[in-house]
Amino acid sequence: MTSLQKTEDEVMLADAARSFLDDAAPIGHLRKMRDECRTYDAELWSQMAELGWTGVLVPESAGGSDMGHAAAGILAEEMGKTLVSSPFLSTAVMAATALRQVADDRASDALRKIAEGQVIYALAVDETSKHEPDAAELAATPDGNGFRLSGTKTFACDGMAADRLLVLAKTDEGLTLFDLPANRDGINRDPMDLIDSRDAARITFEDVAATGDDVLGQVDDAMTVLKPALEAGQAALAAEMAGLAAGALDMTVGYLKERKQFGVPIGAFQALQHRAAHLWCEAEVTASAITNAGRMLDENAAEATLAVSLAKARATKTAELAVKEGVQMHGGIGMTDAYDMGFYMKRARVAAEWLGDYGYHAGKVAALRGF
Amino acid sequence: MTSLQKTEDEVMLADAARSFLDDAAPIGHLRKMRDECRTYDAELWSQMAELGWTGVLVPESAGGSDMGHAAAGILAEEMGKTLVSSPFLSTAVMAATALRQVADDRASDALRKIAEGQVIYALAVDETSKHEPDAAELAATPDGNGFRLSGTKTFACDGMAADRLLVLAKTDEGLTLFDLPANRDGINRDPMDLIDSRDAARITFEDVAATGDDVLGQVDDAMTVLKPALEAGQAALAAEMAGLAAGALDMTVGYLKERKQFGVPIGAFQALQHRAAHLWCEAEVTASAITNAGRMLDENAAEATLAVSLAKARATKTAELAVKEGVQMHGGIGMTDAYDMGFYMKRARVAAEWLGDYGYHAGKVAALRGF
Amino acid sequence: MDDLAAFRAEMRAWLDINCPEEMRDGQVTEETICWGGKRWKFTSDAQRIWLDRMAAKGWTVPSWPEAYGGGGLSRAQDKILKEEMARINARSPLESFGIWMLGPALLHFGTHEQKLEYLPPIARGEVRWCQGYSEPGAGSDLASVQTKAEIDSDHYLVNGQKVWTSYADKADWIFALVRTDKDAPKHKGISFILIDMSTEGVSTRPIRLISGKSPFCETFFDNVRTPRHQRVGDENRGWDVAKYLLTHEREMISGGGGGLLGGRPVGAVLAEMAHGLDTADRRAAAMECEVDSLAMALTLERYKDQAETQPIGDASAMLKYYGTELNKRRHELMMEGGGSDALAWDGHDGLPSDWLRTKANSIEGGTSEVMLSIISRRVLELPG
Amino acid sequence: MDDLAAFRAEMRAWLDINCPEEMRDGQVTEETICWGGKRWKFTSDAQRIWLDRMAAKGWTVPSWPEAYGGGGLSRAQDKILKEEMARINARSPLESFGIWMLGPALLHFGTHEQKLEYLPPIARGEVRWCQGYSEPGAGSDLASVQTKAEIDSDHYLVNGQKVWTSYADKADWIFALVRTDKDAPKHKGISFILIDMSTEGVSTRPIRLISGKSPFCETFFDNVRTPRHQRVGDENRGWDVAKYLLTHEREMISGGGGGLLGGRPVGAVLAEMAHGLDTADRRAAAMECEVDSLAMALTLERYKDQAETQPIGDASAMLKYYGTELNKRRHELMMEGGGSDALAWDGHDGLPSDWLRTKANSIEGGTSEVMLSIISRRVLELPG
Repeated sequence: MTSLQKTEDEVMLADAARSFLDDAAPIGHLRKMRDECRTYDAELWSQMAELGWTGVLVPESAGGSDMGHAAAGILAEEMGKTLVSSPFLSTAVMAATALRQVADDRASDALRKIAEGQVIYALAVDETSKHEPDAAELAATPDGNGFRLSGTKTFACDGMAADRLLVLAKTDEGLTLFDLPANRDGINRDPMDLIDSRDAARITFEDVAATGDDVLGQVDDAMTVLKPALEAGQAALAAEMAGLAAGALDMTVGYLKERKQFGVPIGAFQALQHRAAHLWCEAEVTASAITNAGRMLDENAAEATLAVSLAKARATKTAELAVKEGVQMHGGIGMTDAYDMGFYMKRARVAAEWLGDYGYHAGKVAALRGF
Repeated sequence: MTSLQKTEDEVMLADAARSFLDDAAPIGHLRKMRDECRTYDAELWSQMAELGWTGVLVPESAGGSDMGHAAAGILAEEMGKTLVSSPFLSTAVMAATALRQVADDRASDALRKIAEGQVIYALAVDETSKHEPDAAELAATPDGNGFRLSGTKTFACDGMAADRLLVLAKTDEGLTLFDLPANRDGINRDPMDLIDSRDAARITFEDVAATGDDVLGQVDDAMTVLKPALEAGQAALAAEMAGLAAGALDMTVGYLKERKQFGVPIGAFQALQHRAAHLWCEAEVTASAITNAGRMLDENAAEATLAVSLAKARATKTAELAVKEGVQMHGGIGMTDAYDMGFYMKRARVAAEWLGDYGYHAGKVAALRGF
Repeated sequence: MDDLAAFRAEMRAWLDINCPEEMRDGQVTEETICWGGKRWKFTSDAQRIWLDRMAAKGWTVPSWPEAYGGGGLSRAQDKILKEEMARINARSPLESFGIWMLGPALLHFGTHEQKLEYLPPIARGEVRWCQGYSEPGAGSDLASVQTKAEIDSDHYLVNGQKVWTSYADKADWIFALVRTDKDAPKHKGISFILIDMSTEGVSTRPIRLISGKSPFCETFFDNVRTPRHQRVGDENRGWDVAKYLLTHEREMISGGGGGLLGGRPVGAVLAEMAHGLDTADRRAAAMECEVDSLAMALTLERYKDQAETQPIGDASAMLKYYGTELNKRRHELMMEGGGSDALAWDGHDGLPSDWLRTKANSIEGGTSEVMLSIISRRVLELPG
Repeated sequence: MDDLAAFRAEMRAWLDINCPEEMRDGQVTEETICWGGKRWKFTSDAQRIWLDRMAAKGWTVPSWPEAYGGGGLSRAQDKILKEEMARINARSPLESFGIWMLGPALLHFGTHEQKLEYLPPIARGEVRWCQGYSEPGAGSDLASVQTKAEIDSDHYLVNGQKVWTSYADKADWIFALVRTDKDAPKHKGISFILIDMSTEGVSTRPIRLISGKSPFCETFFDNVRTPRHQRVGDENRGWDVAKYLLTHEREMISGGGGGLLGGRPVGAVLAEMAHGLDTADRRAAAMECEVDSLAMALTLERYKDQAETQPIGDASAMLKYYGTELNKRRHELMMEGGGSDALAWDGHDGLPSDWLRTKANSIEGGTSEVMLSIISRRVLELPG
């Protein structure tokens, strides 16, 4: 496999992303959106399109930059550092990966629109409080040449801003993935008001009509298309969480150097030093799993499940520790809404649940390792 | 319930025990026995009998001091502090409790002998690597008016020194407890050479003859007798482990004050201070569970399961943490056989397994608390 | 024991008749708790009746002397009261900083007149108190008090600012640390005084927390005139009062928002969630949390038993440390168990907000780090 | 990539023919490891043949220059060798402190003559080395070297004592820190010298550990005459060599006795035990341990990749810290899984002894606490 060290190109990509985001979307950007009760910024999304980010997984033939999963992870990681809120994962990573599994003109058109920043996708997969795609129950009942969809989806991230939805439904012989316009008759979306101030929807489907053309991939065979998309999303989300952990750690280490108590910087207290050092170690170990997942998806996607679940499991734990230590080491100020640390904590919690929690992914690792 | 604070009598009992054991059985005593390849000290046992310890749970009518379970726990705790090796738990706590459940002259005689230090009992219950009394498979097949016992027991603590064995066997309709002389034909005992340098045996039963008189309690109803005995043993073992943790913590805190590195006592390093303080907190919280288990056994034994399992689960975790921190904080010297810390670590591991490990007891707590 | 058995029977009978049905849901949440005070709005008639009846018996503060509005109960009687209340799942009739913190300090340091003046209204839930200790930037260094109280004949003139004053915007009075001698070493020039929040010059500003709620305020004193007889303890000896009171605060916070005593087992809460216990890691964590919670609840009991004969002192740092860390674990676990249902602000009855609130438990009233340092130095006597 | 593909094919073919069947059990235990040295007793012909064949290709030290007995492989080729060996489950042909620690230091600081003299015998497994750093009472303060080396014309006269010298009783040579200037600041008066253990005046005494084994010794130097040309690096600059070598030691220890790379998943080991995974707590711990082990193994790989372009430096403290703590967890878990079967010294192939041995991992070569302090100060740049 390619070296687990970042390549020069990757380092440059990260630097460029950082310098754009520091300007366009620091944490204050999320705060401003939250205070204005907005969960989507069209301007930022179009800038990401101009930078080629929305097309990071779109083939060049469809107008994308096709930089690959490792690169998508690098972008997600940088976004994580300042908690950038956008449909990048839903659309540019997951929907693009799903559409790439299908070689037809409609998919190609959709990919082009993604690269151009002209369309936003959301995945409507989860139905209960935990990610469990195999257990989807939303019914797609045959109706003439088409289907009627009825049921409820929850935790559809970016679901309010979405123009289109990838909907996982139960058909006669298995699961089928539909690619539907979000405004089709019978689809109702309610914002979830999540703690991370980002976009997520509860979606009800009341007798929604769908044709065979609306099926992405084959009927009764959703996973051929969806599994790679979910794994791409899990890996990129893990990268985002690693970035989040790094952002929280940086903020905390900065505070340890600056804040004085009893006449000395609190970073001189050994108990805090050792805990900060331990956290840094966890972040370093997680970083390897993140890079590895990106490499595996780029080089051998069919065998990437272990690498992806490893990354998501590790990133979840690391981010959780980073925000706990972040708030605790900041003391009272870390608890105030006026300070940014709380945003890290809230996003870490939401990201921990999205696309499978720690136990889900650690369980996959165990199963793949023979126990 | 009686106060969870130690009563004045209890404090006096602990002080008296400590001052006797500091002289008669400091850790050096275990080391000496280990170096001489001995696992039982008859002299120490007879001193314990003189002090009334072997009769701590024997009724006064049978010559015992009948001090109760809380008192037995206090003695066990003091023994734990210096890793006193004796059949106290097997004989004075568990066998005595079992025999007390049976109101006949033979049981009464046996209790008298226990109080006098004239007999040593061991429990032959476990058959696999984990404590699971309900799953006992050793067969007691009907044979005329009696039985024939065939099978294997393991981890029978104090089994080599024992004069008599309480053997859990499977009979037609359930489990039956036999009280057999250890030298009966067909019983073979092998020493296990445990890491804690104490007495434990693997015991094989080859067609061992037993009569109805050998049954303790009723046929097919072992648990009426055995359950109280095991719970008494678990509570006392938890107390021993709490004492062990206290002994390891004391040794470690002493070392932190005395040992210098980079020109200062290592106990001045805040990272070590906080870890030592955390360990002390764990020990304090465990202490409450220990006292509570003793009180429950004395006041409402039929309802004591939750309290006992809570005590054993907590004590197991606390002792484990105490010895890990003990060795690590001592550094190299803690790793040497010449220093005593390793004895704590080895005993903590054995005691963790005896009579049910952490998961066994935490699982009981969970079940009793409704999940 | 016969006296106690009789007491229990009497208590049981009284509760049977006097505890309103509505107050038997055992709930302890931000919404159901009764704080009392001049501006208190009862959530129901039952809440008011329950408070009045219990206060009439002195059982809102069972162990305080009857002369000051308490029940005059012994520790054993107090336990029986708690047990009998738990048996019928009765709510606590009244909670307040007056009960937990100021009361014990006044009983110990106050004059007879002060006790008569301040304690009964606390017991009856008529006056709500808040605490003015922390100051901006001081953090864990509580003794670095800058708020000054200058003597102006029979008054103090108070100027300065407090922060992290719980519910200052809802309190009637505040007990505060003020500097009365700026030249003395920092622990020696502090006094402990009581200030009516309605005095001219007192103002508050809520602090919004990451939980979206504002349980704390900044409190400002601008030339606030306070009678000198409202000082508790000697002048410049306020640190003694403060320390005494802190041990009670620690004990109070360690109870962890009802999560321990009388709280439902976290595993049982998870078991009711759709996927609460479906992975090994969550089941294991729930088991461990339950084991530790039960042992911690017993430890609170044991310390209270012990307090009958000797003060808890520095060991209260353990209660504060362990109780709050445990409460954080408990809420973390409930959030994980709730999954995406517990990610919306209104999910699981506002669990996300409660969860975020717990993160302050190990900061307020002395951080976990300060507690560990106290144990290290004063209990284990490690150097430094 | 074609060159590498060809290299892989060649390698695979060679291994197919040359790796004896017996050496394909992938075992890495105290019993199967080949340490080499003058007094080495091969456990089987296969072990000897395997060493000889690999040494002839230079593949006992694949990345060392061919001139010094190495294979001259690039990092990419080295990875392929490791992968192909893992594919057939081949044992490592040779392990030694010469390979892990002295070799890298000599390659960096040694003269051409020193490299020619010392490296090839290491590569061929002919000379076994041990390390003489720690001294009695010094603990984590490695620079407090008391063993002195006084100049006596073209020799040093060495007097003093080392402790925690691994396998000193089995080693042929020792690399040691000695004080050559007692007046200089403690880091500035140290030299790094090589001593033949058969020199008159060298003696050793094994230290019995809590595991019952004695992998470490005390080593005594009583007027030991050592040629001055056996010094590596400049006089009084031995601390530079020592620090360089320590980063390699950390990396080596972090591998954790084969527990990580090529080791079996701990959950799979537990699954084979009668009750290894039958409680939620053990299953959860096994999952977490496996997740962390895989990520740690990747981290070792990543750091090796990185070492191609920049030295690992202080971050090696992370490898040492994390790897050893993980190895302790892994063994703790196996002991719990084994239950009473793993309580006898001979249980589970001597697992109890291995378990106790792991407790030294986080002490030897710099304690976990020292590693965390290094990271805190040099990586995070926290004050103090």
